This record gives sequence, structure tokens and C-alpha cells, in this order.
Amino acid sequence: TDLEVTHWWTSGGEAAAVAEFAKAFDATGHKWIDGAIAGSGGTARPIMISRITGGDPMGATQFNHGRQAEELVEAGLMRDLTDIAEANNWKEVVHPASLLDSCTLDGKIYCVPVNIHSQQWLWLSHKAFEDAGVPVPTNWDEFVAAAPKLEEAGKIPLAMGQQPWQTSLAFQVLVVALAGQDAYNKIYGDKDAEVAASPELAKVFEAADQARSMAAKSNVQDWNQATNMVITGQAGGQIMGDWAQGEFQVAGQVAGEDYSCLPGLGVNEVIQTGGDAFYFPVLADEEKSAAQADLAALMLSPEVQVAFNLKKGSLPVRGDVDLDAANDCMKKGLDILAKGNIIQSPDQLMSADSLTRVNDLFVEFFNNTSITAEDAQKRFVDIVASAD
Amino acid sequence: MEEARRPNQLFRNLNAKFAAIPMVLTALVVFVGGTIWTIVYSFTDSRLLPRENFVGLAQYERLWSSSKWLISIQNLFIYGVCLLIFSLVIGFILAALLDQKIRFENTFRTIFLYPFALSFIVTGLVWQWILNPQFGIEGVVRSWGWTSFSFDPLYNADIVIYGILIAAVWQSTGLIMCLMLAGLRGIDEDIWKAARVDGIPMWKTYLFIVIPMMRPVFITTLVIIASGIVRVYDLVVAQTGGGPGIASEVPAKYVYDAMFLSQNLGQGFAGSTMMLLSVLIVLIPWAYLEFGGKKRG
Amino acid sequence: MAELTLNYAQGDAATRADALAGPAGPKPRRALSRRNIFIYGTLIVVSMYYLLPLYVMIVTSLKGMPEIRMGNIFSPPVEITFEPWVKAWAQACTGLNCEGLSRGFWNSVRITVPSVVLSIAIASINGYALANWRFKGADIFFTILIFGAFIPYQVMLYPIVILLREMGLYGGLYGLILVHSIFGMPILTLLFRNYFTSLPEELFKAARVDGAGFWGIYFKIMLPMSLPIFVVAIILQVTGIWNDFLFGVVYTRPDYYPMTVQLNNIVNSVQGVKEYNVNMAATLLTGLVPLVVYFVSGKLFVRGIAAGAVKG
Amino acid sequence: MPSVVVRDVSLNFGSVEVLKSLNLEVGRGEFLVLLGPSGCGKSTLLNCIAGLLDVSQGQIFINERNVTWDEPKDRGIGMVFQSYALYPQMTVEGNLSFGLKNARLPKDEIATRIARAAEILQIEPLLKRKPLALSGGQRQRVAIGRALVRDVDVFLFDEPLSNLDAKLRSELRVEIKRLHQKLENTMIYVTHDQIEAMTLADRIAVMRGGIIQQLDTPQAIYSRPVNRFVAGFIGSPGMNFIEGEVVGGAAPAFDAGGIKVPLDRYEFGDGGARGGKAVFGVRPEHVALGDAAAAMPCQYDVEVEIVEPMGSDTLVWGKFAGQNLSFRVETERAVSVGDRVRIGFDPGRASLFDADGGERI
Amino acid sequence: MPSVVVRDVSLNFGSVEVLKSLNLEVGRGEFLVLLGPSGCGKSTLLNCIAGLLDVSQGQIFINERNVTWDEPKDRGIGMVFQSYALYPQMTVEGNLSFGLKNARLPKDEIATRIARAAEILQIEPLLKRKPLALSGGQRQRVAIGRALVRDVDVFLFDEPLSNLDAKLRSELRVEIKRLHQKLENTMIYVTHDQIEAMTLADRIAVMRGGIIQQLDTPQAIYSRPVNRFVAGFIGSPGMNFIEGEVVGGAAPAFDAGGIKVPLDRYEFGDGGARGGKAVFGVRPEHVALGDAAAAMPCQYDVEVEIVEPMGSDTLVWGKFAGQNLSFRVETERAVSVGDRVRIGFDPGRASLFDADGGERI
Ligand SMILES: Nc1ncnc2c1ncn2[C@@H]1O[C@H](COP(=O)(O)OP(=O)(O)OP(=O)(O)O)[C@@H](O)[C@H]1O
Ligand SMILES: Nc1ncnc2c1ncn2[C@@H]1O[C@H](COP(=O)(O)OP(=O)(O)OP(=O)(O)O)[C@@H](O)[C@H]1O
Ligand SMILES: [Mg+2]
Ligand SMILES: [Mg+2]
Repeated sequence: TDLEVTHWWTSGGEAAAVAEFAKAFDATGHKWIDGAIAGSGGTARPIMISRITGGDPMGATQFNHGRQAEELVEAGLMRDLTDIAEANNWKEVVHPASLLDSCTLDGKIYCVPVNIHSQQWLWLSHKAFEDAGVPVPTNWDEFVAAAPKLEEAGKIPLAMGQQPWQTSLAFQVLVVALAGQDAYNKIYGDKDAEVAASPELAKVFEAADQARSMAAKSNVQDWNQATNMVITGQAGGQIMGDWAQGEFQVAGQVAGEDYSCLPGLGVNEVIQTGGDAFYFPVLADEEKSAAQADLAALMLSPEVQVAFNLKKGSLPVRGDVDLDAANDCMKKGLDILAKGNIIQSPDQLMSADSLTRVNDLFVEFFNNTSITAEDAQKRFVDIVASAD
Repeated sequence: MEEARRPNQLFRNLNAKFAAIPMVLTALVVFVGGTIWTIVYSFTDSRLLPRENFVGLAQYERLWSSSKWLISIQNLFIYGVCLLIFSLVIGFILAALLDQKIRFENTFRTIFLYPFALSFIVTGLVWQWILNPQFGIEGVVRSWGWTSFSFDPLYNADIVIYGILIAAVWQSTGLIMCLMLAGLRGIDEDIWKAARVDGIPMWKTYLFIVIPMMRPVFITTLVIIASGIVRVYDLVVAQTGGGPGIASEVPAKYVYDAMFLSQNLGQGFAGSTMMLLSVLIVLIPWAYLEFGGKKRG
Repeated sequence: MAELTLNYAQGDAATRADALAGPAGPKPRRALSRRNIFIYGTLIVVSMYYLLPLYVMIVTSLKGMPEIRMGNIFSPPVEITFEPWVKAWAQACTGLNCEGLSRGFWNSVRITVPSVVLSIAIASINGYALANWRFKGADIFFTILIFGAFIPYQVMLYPIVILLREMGLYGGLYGLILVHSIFGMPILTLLFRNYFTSLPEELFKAARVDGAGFWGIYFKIMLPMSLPIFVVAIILQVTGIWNDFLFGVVYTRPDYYPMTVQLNNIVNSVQGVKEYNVNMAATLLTGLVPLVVYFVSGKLFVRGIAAGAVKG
Repeated sequence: MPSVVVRDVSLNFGSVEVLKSLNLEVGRGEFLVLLGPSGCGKSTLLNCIAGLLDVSQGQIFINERNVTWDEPKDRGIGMVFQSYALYPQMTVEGNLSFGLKNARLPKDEIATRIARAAEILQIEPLLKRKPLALSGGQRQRVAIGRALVRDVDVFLFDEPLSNLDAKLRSELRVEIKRLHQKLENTMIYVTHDQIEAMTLADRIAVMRGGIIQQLDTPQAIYSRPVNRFVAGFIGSPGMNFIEGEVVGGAAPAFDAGGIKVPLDRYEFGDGGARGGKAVFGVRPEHVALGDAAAAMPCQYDVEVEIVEPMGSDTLVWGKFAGQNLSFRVETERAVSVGDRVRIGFDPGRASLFDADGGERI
Repeated sequence: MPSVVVRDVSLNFGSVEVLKSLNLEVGRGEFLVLLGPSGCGKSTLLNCIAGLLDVSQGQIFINERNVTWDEPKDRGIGMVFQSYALYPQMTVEGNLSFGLKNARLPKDEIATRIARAAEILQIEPLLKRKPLALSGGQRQRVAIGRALVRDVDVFLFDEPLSNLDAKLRSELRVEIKRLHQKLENTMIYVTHDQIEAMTLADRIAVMRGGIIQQLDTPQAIYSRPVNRFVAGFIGSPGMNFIEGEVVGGAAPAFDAGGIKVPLDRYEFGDGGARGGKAVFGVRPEHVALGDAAAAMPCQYDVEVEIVEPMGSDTLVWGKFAGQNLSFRVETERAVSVGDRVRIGFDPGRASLFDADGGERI
């Protein structure tokens, strides 16, 4: 049976990873119809939502799991996967368990988490630091300290794509890494405005201020172009999620030799457990429904998880898979995961609406040097106070 | 003499009425219906899906306290005014030049018009590239040795909207020029002769006589440009995605992002409603002048 | 000119001969007069602004990636390669599909042709009804329609999703064709209305006396006379629909995705370095159809605009 | 047995009343001309009769059938327009046959009718051409042909000759006259050229502002116009108007700045010879000069100011009681500017109008 | 001392030769009318004189100055257009003063000139209005005013009255005539209306196909046209043309289908009375009826076919030698269709043309 799957994974590493899903699915006798929409979730999501609400849903669709699809589920447009989950014992295998929680509404499971994406990484180019004659930093503060040297050597200290989501990502990372896990949970989870106004957060905003001056000369658009600057040694480092790993791999670089990665910016070694999930809209066609069930089960099967996540550079959602092939950075991630130093992603904690406002603020701050760190924090407090 | 019964008015011109059904339906269902629907739901707190949970003016309060929206409005204003002025002025000057009985008129006209055939995605992409400081004009000039040269409108938040304008002017003046050219060709030949006999210099003839005579052309042109301005979206997305930061946000993008990115339909609808309102404010006086004036005249 | 003054009173043959030596025939015009330099100079400079992007696109699409990375975008290709074109057309990948633009081309044709035909058919009939068969309320609907021209597409996205869903047309080709017809209607109707208004009303009256009805007059009298405005409408619609991305992607499923969606995918799926040459080739390929339509019918376009847009 | 009856017809465009409760009867076979200045509603009236405009009030009968609500094609009329209104993309033959094909007439019937019309109008050699390849006069002939083939009783002409030059105009005028004599059907003809009206009409309806001012034979309108407007509109060169006063009484006279014109030979209307301000109208061709003047009841001396030779005769302008007066003399008679000449006219052929309303006294 | 001289002027539009080596001299203070059918090159010639078109060959002198290469504004001409060509968004005053302001005339000079022009043309009350709020006649007056304020020696008119209706046309015609008498400057006036030409002109140049056919006083053109084209173009109603043969010899005569017209009173041209096919032309007003006919050298009986009353007189159509013949009778004389009447004319006032070339014999 043909099943159309929409997603926005179109970059090199991503596409290779998707191919793993497709290969496995085709092997079951079904056919994966690829509905890739390039750009980002921002371009693709409206199309997916329109299709689902317009009554012409696809067979399966990617969303960031969390609250993005909440209302579609509430409206009864998404298929209940509880039976499949029980049959395959997802409750046991999915690790950390919080991943499945975000797929659960009123006790029913509606999505398949496929990977864990952690954003809290600082990627560093060994070549750049060699050229500048400074040792490769091991945490954020050293990185900041090394920045002037890098600049002298004609490098851009911090690579940063112009797309707004990259800026806001960097900011969230700074919050978690510099203010700590508790503050993060209080702010994003409990919407605690007092914490948002605290001196810890002030430090975060100062760091963001430094970040923006370090990235001032970076003028590429896409995240992978920024990554490419790190790969080629034009830039010292980049704050980016673990998917950047895929790019290093495609470029044939070796972790620890050509580049290093600092989870939690080397300050607070936490990673977030957000990631991508697949949702399955309700379909009338019996055969397709059956195919949906097959695909859902297949996505969580150990082999597919390994194959997929290796290509994607993300962490598998099963605790029980064997990742010998994993590289240095991935292993660091797995370690942290095992230690339980995990946080939920903002998507899971905050409504898309409030999150957009927070992100907009970061983006505005980052690009408008006339906004001081104090101003930005004040506005941040206001947003957190009214968030849901 | 026999008397004839007056036929039912409803059935007169039945075919004409029948033929107008698509238009009537479009006007009523899509434009009016869609507008009303949008306005109604702008008073709700609809998120991903529309729902009838009315919250009064909350969405509007939030809209007007959002700096992103304010920047959008400001950008639209700058963009609109500049595009209007530039495309009208350039379009008219080009049309006037082409109207001088020159050689290669067809070639020049085609050159000016071809960008109109390209989509905004294409336009945005090409200009993004030409304006890219690394590869584009800035890079090239610097490679010539003028290393302090700086021309990076798309990467400088203060002037990014003008960078977008460069592409917009490039894309839209061709059509404006065509409209103006058509208008110029419609001017009575004798007016030109009269002005020459009166010894009025060419530029004065254009400025004081011809342009005022082209009122209908300017109105049509204005409608076309203005409708394009309000809807500007693709160009911004293709060139900057609203960046750097939110420096090049425009209302249409705000609305789109609100509806689909932040999944807050109510907010998006509130933005839409404000846009529609501004369109109405511009259009109603115009419609009054155009249609109301004629009946009296 | 004083020395050229004639004096007929003297009737002197010598003065007459003098006079004959004066200016005669056409006023001599230097090819490089200041006026010409100004006109052609301006036109050429402006042409450069307009041609620059096209030049960059063509030149870049013929370069290899290494050359792009090194050189400047304005320098002509050292080594001409058509590989980017081939790649853009047939090999570029989006997700799992590596068929390049070719996948979308026929979809674009399938979408554009019926949409253009339908939207022009509807709009021309509307324009005709509005211009010649004014019925009560016609002006109101027309005003609403013009208002519709200003509504940002994004705003109407959602209501139309609902509309199409209720009509059961969502996701198919017909729904998309309908959407294109709806959004083409305002400007096209305006053009057609103005054009038909500019045709002599007596023609219409004569046809009515001759017993032709609404459709008879439309098909036999009006249509054969409206070539210029049809050309304008076709150009506008072909350009608009061919270049459309938003509707194509929102209102159909992937089987029908037009070329622009592929273009967007190629351009936006960055794999490491942006392959500018492929992007430019893809861009040119996508723009080719409207460009050809333009070059072929440019002259009629101005004429049609003159007839349809300027009057009224 | 009237052929066309217009009863109490009014027509408004929005709030503008273009036709005001208008009545008109046209006899069978009559040639009626609607004459009036631009914008007086002539075309509007014609369009109402043709059914191209819906009347706001009133009724229209054609051949004793109430056609007020009928479609144009069902009214039994043919119409000819000023701009010819030929279908540009069809040949002459196509133009002629279009209406017949619409009426689903048999092929041979169509052919016969076209052949007949083409013969009458002498456009046989043009049948295969398109209108663009015809001269103005030929086009108008084809337009007439298009009405002709419809084989109707009533022909409506809306300024058919206005777009032609003077020479063609007078030629086609004669042709239309011949056509009418041959076909003997009813014709309603709109023009603002009074020469056309005078030469063609059995009766003329002079219109102004949507109201028929006078409906009468050309001769009656020429010699006894009901008001100053009609008097001025008819006749070329136009009637001379002299302002002054009527002195009533037993020997009524017209007093213009001291110069007295006896009115004993003037036929007063119903109101009789009231005194008061009035306008005295006399046509240039009724002012005699020289010997002929001597035979006239009134004689005056005037100084020649302008001489306008028109070929066949000459129009001379002078001052009478300080006001412009023109008169027509034969070309042979040498009159030059500055001459003092003796003129004479017969008040019995003149007209007197009220100074205010302009009504004939 | 000619005011305007056109010497050997040719003009081509691409390969079309519109003016063919044309020569023309216009005397100071003369009123010259260029008359001809549409498309004959009248406007083109006028535009050449005005400097609005570059001549292809030849020279143009105005006031004895070679202006062939001068700009229009430097030629000392004023021009009035058929379509008025008023600047629509300026008031009448603005229209009049715009050119003067551009010439940087002092303010009070401008005011004086406008006041004078407005007085002459009686447009003082209109000065503050815009052209759209004026009637056709008023507009044309303003257009004339615009030429007037330029204070030039030569006025060029391009069919200034064609867009006006018949009545206004004849009124304004008189005004232009008065204006010329008052200003006494040179006027070149284009028209295709022969009545205008006859009444206004000191001399008429009849053009066809870019060539001046005849340049003479109206009277001469009327009575001795050099060819059939001129004869047919001048005079309204037009000249009657009877085809037949000239029988030469001692007693030359014209033979039309057996009916003989003696030509002993006819003044032959240089070629004398050659025999051969010819066309005999006689004007309707030179054909007499009844008693007057009896006094004429030639008399014939004709049957009346059409009667066209024109108010002042009546045009009657009959057949002469099987060909149409019209003649003018006074309105008083009752003539009706079908009557047989006796007509007479004087061959001495007729014209004879070559059947082929159309030249006067
Ligand atoms: N469609 C219309 N809407 C409003 N007013 C109109 C319309 N058609 C005509 N009129 C007005 O009606 C009046 C009479 O017009 P009509 O065309 O009958 O005049 P006319 O006598 O035929 O003039 P002309 O000699 O110029 O043809 C005019 O004042 C005109 O402005
Ligand atoms: N710009 C032009 N290009 C080519 N041919 C032209 C142009 N202007 C005029 N002609 C041609 O020159 C000839 C003379 O034109 P012109 O306007 O002088 O005629 P006219 O005597 O003024 O006619 P009308 O009485 O219609 O005004 C016409 O045959 C016309 O087709
Ligand atoms: Mg009319
Ligand atoms: Mg002309």
C-alpha cells in the first residue's frame, strides 16, 4: 500500500536518514511516498495542517513532538496509536519515558517519537583555533575569552545563520547551560516570572549580548552554511543542535580530531529530550490504516532506530539499542542521557504561541544592538508572566 | 391595441445573471464571506483550529503591543511609500523615454518587462545572491581593492527593507512602464503639438500637462501597485525570511506566522483584520470618487 | 539667421539664390545629439540594472562549484558546464526524490493550462456582463471584487481550506484550478470590463437588434474582437499561475505539486554548501515558460494594456 | 393607422430625466425625423423604440402591438447607427446574414434577401470584403443593408450620415430618400443636421431637453416655428433675431431701438398682439435687396460688414438697429464691405417671439 | 510681399509620399483655405509650416525668414487644432498664459494680452473655468485665444470647426471672419467643408493626394474649376455631371445619348474644342425652371423624381439623358414627384471636362 509521508528533512544528513525509514518500510511490501517540503518546519507545517484540516490528510506526518499537534489530536483528526503501542510495548522501550508522555493525551498515545534531538551543543573547529593560536576551549567562558584572538586571525568567533530559529535556539541553550536546569524548568514549565527576573538570568542575557557581538560578522542564512563555516575553519564555533553532527560526518570529519562538541556549552551538561515524532492522521481507507500501523511499529523497531539515528546524528529513543557505531559526540550524549541529566524541550513545555513570543524577543534582541540586556530581560519577564 | 403584460423583472437578462453567478459567488462567498469569517474569528482565542471562544479585543491588544507587528507595519509603510514612488517615477520616466520614437523600442521594453515574468521566489533568490556581501556586489568591489566598501542591505537591520525594495522595484517597474506607455500613447497627439507651438519645454509638458491627463492610468496603476504592496510576502521570505532578526517583517508574514507557526489563528486573524481595514480605508474613498462621481457627472 | 533674410521686394535673382542656399530639407540631426545621448544613455544604464540578475543567473548556472567559490559572480565562466542544468532538471534531490524539476514540470502544465483557460473564461464573461448587461447590483459585486484584489492570499488561506473541504474539492487538481480562478478574477474582470466598455456600444446594440442573445453576442461579436486583451490576460495568468507556490503546495497533494515547489525544495534544501549553479539553473528553467510567453507576445501586451487597463 | 406609437414615455438615468412623458405617433410609411441639439434625448428615444433601453414609464406600440416589454429582435425594427457598428471580423455578407441566421431562416431565403439588399444598395462587389476594407460611405450602405435584410416595417436611423464628409453626406441622403420611396416603410431618422431633416422628412419632431417642441411638416416648421428655439435651429444660415418691443393696439408694430416695423401683415397667434418685450425673427433668404427690396412692405438702409460668398449665393452681414442682420443675395450681385444698401422684408413671413419664454406670439 | 512661402516641399512617411514638391505663397494678411478630402495631406502641410513635422525636402519661409529648421515656437505662428487640444487641468486663463509664462514675459504684459484676447473672443466670464466645464464652441474660442495671445503674424487653423454641430459651426465661422478682418494677419485654414472654404477664404487651395489642384479665389474655383475633381468638390449641392461626347468643329456641341447641347457660348480652354468623350458639368443653381428657363439658351423637359425641400429653397432631382440631374428652385414653387417640368441652362456657365483625365476642356 502506498503511504504518503510528509516531513521537512531535506538537508544531506536528514535525507539520508529518511531514506532509512523508506527502505525499511518498502521492505515490508508497502510503498513510501515521499512528501518532502524543504525550508523548515515553518514552511512545511502550514501545509500539513491545511491538508489535515482540509480533509485530504497524508498517511503520516512529521511534527516536533510536544504541543504542536495538540489541537489536531483534540479535534479527533489524529489516529489513536494506543493499541500499537501496547502491542509493541512502547511504554517499556521508550527511554526516557517523558518522550512518550508528550505523545499522550488523556491516556492515549497519538505519536511515534523517532529520535531525541538535543540542542545544547557548542561545535568547535579545531582548525580555527589552531590558526588563531589558542587552545580549543572546553567551555563557554573559555570560548568567549578566545574570541578576540579568533577575530584577530580573521575568523568569525561564533557562526550563526540569519534564520530566526537559530538565534532563538542559541538563546534557549544559553538559558539552560548558564542558568541551570532548575531555572529552565521554572521559567518554561512553571512560567515563573520571578526566576525570569533573577540575576542568573541577567547573566544569560549578558552572555547573549556577547554572543551577538561575536556573531556580528556572520552573514549566512542557513544553519548548515554556518556549520560549514565551522567545518572549513572560517568560524570558531557554532551553537547548534546535534543534527549538525550529520554535516560534519558528510564532510568526512572526525569528532575529537577535526572538531569537538561541548554538550550544555561545557557548563551544565544537560540535554533536552525533544525531538521529532510522527503523527498518523485518521484515514478512511482500511488498507492505508493497516499500513500506518506497520509504519508506526517499524519506526520504533531497534534496527530502524539505529540506522536512522546514525544517519541523522540524533539519539535513539530506545534505551535498549546497541550503538557501537556511534562517534565521540554521540557517546557523550548517550552518557548524559544515561545519567538522566535531561530536560524537556520548550515545545513540550510551552504553547507554540508563547514560545513564538519568547523566540521573537530573542531574535529581536540578537539583531538589534540598541536593545540592552536589561531591557530584553524586562520584556522576557513580561512574556513569561503571561505565557501559557 | 392590445396590452402587454410586464414580464417578471427577475427573469429579464436571465443569461446575464446566470453568467454572473461565478462572480457573485466569488464576491459573496469568498471575499465577503471569508472576510467576515476572518473578522469574527479574530475575536476568539482560536489556536491551531478555529473555535468559538470569544475573548473580545484581547487579540488586538496583544497585536498592537507586539513589537514584531509594529515593525511590520512600519516596514510596510516604508516599503509601500518607497515602492509607490520609485516604481511610478521610474516606470513613468522609462515609458517617457521609450515614447520618444526611439530605435530598439521593443528590445528595451522587453528588457524592462521580463522580470515581471519571474516569480518572487526567483527574484528574491537572485537578489539575495547579488546582495550577498561575500559573493555579490560588496565582495566584488572589495576584490577590486576597495576593501572598506560596504553594501550589504540584506544583512543590515537598519536598511534591510530598502534591500528588499531593490528587488521589488526590479520586478514591478516593467509592468508599470507598460501601463504608462499605454497611457502616453493614448494622449491626443494635438496636445503635444499645441505645447510645442507654445514653446513649452518637453519636461514641463510632461509634468504639467501630460501627467495630469493620465489620471485614469495612474489610478489603475495605483490599484495594481497598492494591491501588490499590501500582499508582499514571498519576496521577503525568499530574500531574508524576515531577518536579520525581525527587521524585515511585514504584516502578511506576521499573519502567516501567527496562524501557522505560532499556531495562534486568532492572532493571525486579528492581524488580517487590521490589514483589511487599512485596505478599506484606502479603497472606500477611491471607490466613492470613481463610481459615486460618475453617476453625478 | 539675419543673413538669410529674403527680400522679395527687390525681386533680385541674386538674393533669391542666396535664400535657396539657406536651410532646406529636413533639419540635420546628429546621431550623437545631447538628447540622444541622454535617452539612450539612460536606457542602457537602466537596462543594465534589469539585465544584471539575468546575466548573473546565466553565468552562474554555467559555472562549476569550485569556480563559483573562488571567483566573483559577475565574471564569465572560464569553463562552461551544462551539468548544473542537467542536475537541476533531472537529478537534484528533495528528500528522497532525485528527479529534479522534471517532476514538477508536467504538473505545472496540468495546473496552468486549465486554470488559465477557466479563469479567463469566467473573467471575460464577467467583464462582458458588467460592461454590456448592467444589472442591478452589478457595481456592488464589482467593487467587492476589486476589494478582493487587495486581500493578502495568506489571509484567505484558511477560509478557502474550509470552503474547499465543504465542496469536497480539497487536495485535487480541480480545487486548485478553482482557487486560481478565484484569485485571478478581480484584476482580470477589471481588465475585461474596461476593454469591453471601450468597444463601441452600438456594436452591441446592433447585435441585439439582430437577435443575438447574451451568449450569441459574446461568442460571435465580442470574442473575435478581444484578441489584445486576451493576450494580456493570458500573459498575466500564465505568469501568475506558473509562478505560484503557495496555493500549489497548500491545496494539492504531492502528486500535483507544481514546478515551483520543486524549485523551492531544490533551493532550500541545502546540502553542505549551497549549489548556486544548480539553483540558478533551476531558477532559469522554472522561469522559462513565462519568459517565452513574454518574448513571443510582448508587442500585443502593450496594445492590450492600452485597450484594457488604461481606459475606464 | 399609426405604425409606431410612443405613449407617455419617460426615461430616467438615475436621477436625470432624459425623456419627459413623451408622446409621438408615426404613420405607416411616414418618414419622421427627430431633430435637436446634442444631448436632447434623440438617441435615447430611438433606443426606447428599438427596445435597447427599458422605458421608465409609458408604452410603445409598433404596428398596433404593445412591444413595451419585447426584445429588440421581436419588434419588427431595423436599426442603423452613426458609427455603422459593423461586425469587424465578419465579411459584408456575414454582417448581413448574422441577424437572419440568428432567426434561423432557411439558407436560400437568406441568400435571396442578401442578394436583394445588395442590389438595392449596389454593394454586390463588396460582399466578400471586411468592413475595414470599405470606405465610410460603403460602410454605411452595408449598415443600411443589414437593416434592410431584416424585412421589417420600421427603420430606425441614428444619425447615419454624421460620420461622413459633406459630399458623401449629400449623396447618401438622396439614396436614403430614394430607398424610402421604393420601400415605402416607416422610417424614424435621428439627426442634428437641419438640412438633412428638411430634405428627408415627411414630418419633423424638433426636440429639446427630452421634450418635443414642435412636430410638423418641414415647411410648417420652417415658416411658422412655435418658438425661438425651433426658429433658430431650423434654416441655414440661421434666422436673424432682432430684440425690441411690440407696440400693441390697432396698428401693432415692432420697435427696435427706434426703428419701427409695422406688424399689420403679421398673423398673430391666439394671444393676439400683446405689447411688451419681444424678438423679431426674419430669415436671411426673406430679406430682399435692391429692386426686390423695393417691392417689400418694409425697407431700411444697412451698412455691409461681412460678405460670405457661398458659391451659389452670398451671405451678407450688416447691422440693423445695432444688431446683426444677415441676408442672402445672388452671387452675381457685387456687394462689398462698407457699402450702404437698401434692404426690404415682408413682416408677414417673419416670426415674433416672446422675449422671455421664446414662444411665438 | 508674401507672408508664408512654401517652396518645393516634399514629405515622406517612410515610403509614402504625402506631399509632392509643393509650392505655395500666402500674402500678408491673406486668408488662405486648404481644402480637400480626408487624407489628402492638408494637416501634413500645415504641420510642416508650423514646424511640427520636418520636411523631407524644400524650404519654408515665414515673413521672409527661412524657418525650415526653426522650432515651432520661433516661427511666429499660432495654431488651432480640431480637437481644441486645451490643457484639461488648467483654467482657461492658465491655458492662455502657459505659453507666455514659458517665454518669460512680464506679468503685466501677460495680463494685458489675456485681457485683450478674452475681450476679442468674449470669453471673459470663462477665464476661471476649466475646459471640461465649457461647451464645444467655447472651447474652440479658448483655443483660438491661445493662438491669439502669442501675438503672431501667422495663424494656422486645422479644421477648427469640424467637431462642432452645424449651428455652432456657422456662428463661429462668422466670428473667425470678423477676427480676420480685425487682426488683419495671415491665416491658413484647413477644412474639408467647402462651405467654410467658400465663405472664409480670400483664396482656396484645393488639394488632392498631396498636390494642389487649383489655387484661386473662391469665385474662380466655383465658376471655372480646373478639373472634375475640383468641380465636384466645390458647391453644395454638388455639380451635375452628364457623360457624353463633344462634337467639335465650327459649331461645337455636347452630345449626351442623343440630346445635344450647343457649346457656342462655352469658353474653351487653350486646347480648344477637341472632339471625344467628355463630361458636361452644370451646377444645380444654374439650372432654371419655368419662366426663367425660357430665357436660357438650352431648354429640355425632365420628369421630377425626388423633391428635397431645404427650407430656403428646394432641390429637385430628375433624369437628363438617362443621368441624374438636380436643380434648385425656390420653395414657393410647388413641384411634386412625377411632374414633367421644363428646365433651361446656360452652357456659358457650365464646365466641360475630359472624360479620362478630368481636365477642363
Ligand atoms: N447611459 C447613460 N447614463 C446616464 N446618462 C445618459 C446615458 N446615456 C445618455 N445619457 C444622457 O441622456 C441625455 C440624452 O442623451 P442622447 O444620447 O439621447 O442624446 P442625443 O440627442 O442622441 O445627442 P447626440 O446628438 O449627441 O447623439 C444626455 O444628456 C446624456 O448625457
Ligand atoms: N505619422 C504618419 N505616418 C504615416 N502616414 C501618415 C502619418 N500621418 C499622416 N499620414 C498619412 O498621410 C496622409 C495625409 O494625412 P493628413 O493628416 O495630412 O490628411 P488630412 O488631409 O489632414 O486629412 P483629414 O481631413 O482626415 O484630417 C494620409 O494618407 C495619412 O494616412
Ligand atoms: Mg445620439
Ligand atoms: Mg487633418
